[in-house]
Amino acid sequence: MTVEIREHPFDPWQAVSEYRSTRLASGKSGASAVFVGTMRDFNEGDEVQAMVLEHYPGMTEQQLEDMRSEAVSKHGLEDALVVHRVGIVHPGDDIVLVAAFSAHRKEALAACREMMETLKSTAPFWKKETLAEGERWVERNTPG
Amino acid sequence: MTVEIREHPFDPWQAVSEYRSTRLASGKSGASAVFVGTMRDFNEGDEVQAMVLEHYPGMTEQQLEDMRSEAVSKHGLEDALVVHRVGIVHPGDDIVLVAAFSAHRKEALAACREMMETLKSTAPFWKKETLAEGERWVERNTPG
Amino acid sequence: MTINVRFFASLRERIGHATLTVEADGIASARDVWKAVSGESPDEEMLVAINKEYAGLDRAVADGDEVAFFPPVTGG
Amino acid sequence: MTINVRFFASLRERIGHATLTVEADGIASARDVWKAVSGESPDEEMLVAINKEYAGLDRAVADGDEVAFFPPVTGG
Repeated sequence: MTVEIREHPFDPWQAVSEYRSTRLASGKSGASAVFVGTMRDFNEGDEVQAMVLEHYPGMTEQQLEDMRSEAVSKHGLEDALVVHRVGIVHPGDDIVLVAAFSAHRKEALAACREMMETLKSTAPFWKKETLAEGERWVERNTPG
Repeated sequence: MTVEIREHPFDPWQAVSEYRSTRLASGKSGASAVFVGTMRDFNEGDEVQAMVLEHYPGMTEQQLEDMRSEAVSKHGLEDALVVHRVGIVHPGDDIVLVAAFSAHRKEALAACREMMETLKSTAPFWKKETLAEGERWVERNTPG
Repeated sequence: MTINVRFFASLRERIGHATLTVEADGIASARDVWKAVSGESPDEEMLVAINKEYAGLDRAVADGDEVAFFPPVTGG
Repeated sequence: MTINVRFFASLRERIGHATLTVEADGIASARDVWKAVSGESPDEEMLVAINKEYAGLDRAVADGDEVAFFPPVTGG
């Protein structure tokens, strides 16, 4: 499985390390480009205590899988890995991991960035923040 | 220390994970962009058995530190980490780790890519490959 | 004709349901489904998926389709 | 005037030394240093550092400077 939705905290660095050692042929991928998104304790000037991440089971996985396959094929990657948290998250929790593995750095870096932009603009996830004064939906993602 | 030259194999994912948990304030850096370069077992069509990585002690560290400080200041990063192997390396060994930590993904991704380009074009390191038929110097890096 | 309708995030809270079943004739498009469940015109930013794929509001719907409405996505 | 000269990678192998000390008058620039140690004109791609900072071949050198010559870098 190269696309995963996780309902519990995960360690993205361990996930990348394990994926590389168990799924990739040693000595083929010279370049690994990785992005990890982590919950911050502030947003739009307000302190955020927690957040609920909602998704659309079935559609979300399909969107991520399509995005991953397109990146692999467009950039000739060796492989790519996408992991995303759902459920209740707290500041400091990792939310998203996108990793691109390639022979050369140019393709890995471009694919990692493009997957993040696609994920942010099309993958069906929604964030609701818990502030000291109540809850609010995050209305849109900032462009990358 | 946020710039390190290592003479022995290191685990870049553990290094990032430890750096984040021990050196960064939890909940401030929403974005971590990481590039890891790993020795491949082939180059320019030939099988490579091992490689010696030479550097210029003193100058190399200074170049990496200047590069790191400029990236932090230009992109308003929370922090950045650079680790590079020297000495004898083998296929599958990790050679370079560049990590940019920022509030937002745009800055982290741009800084990570720019640091890699700067490192590849200006940091005084040289690679000599061991092939079945003998040794050869790598003459230049491919552009990113 | 039976359409299975799903709502997510702020639209789920606004409608007050995560799922609804619409059984009606005279429904041709996703836009018609939205009018049937909300009594309103869809707002410009609303996203639509039919059978878990993005679709335009004027895409035709068929008996048994799953039609989902949701606000701009905010993952990552 | 004393200049401490260093060579790296393929230039180290070509010169046959990692370090040399040049003691001579009439040396004004890094280019003069290279000519003194190699007897040749520098090739276009050669890189130069004076006191561990990149410098052009025509940069002036002073007594006690460390001048390094090396090929294009190939790290990362």
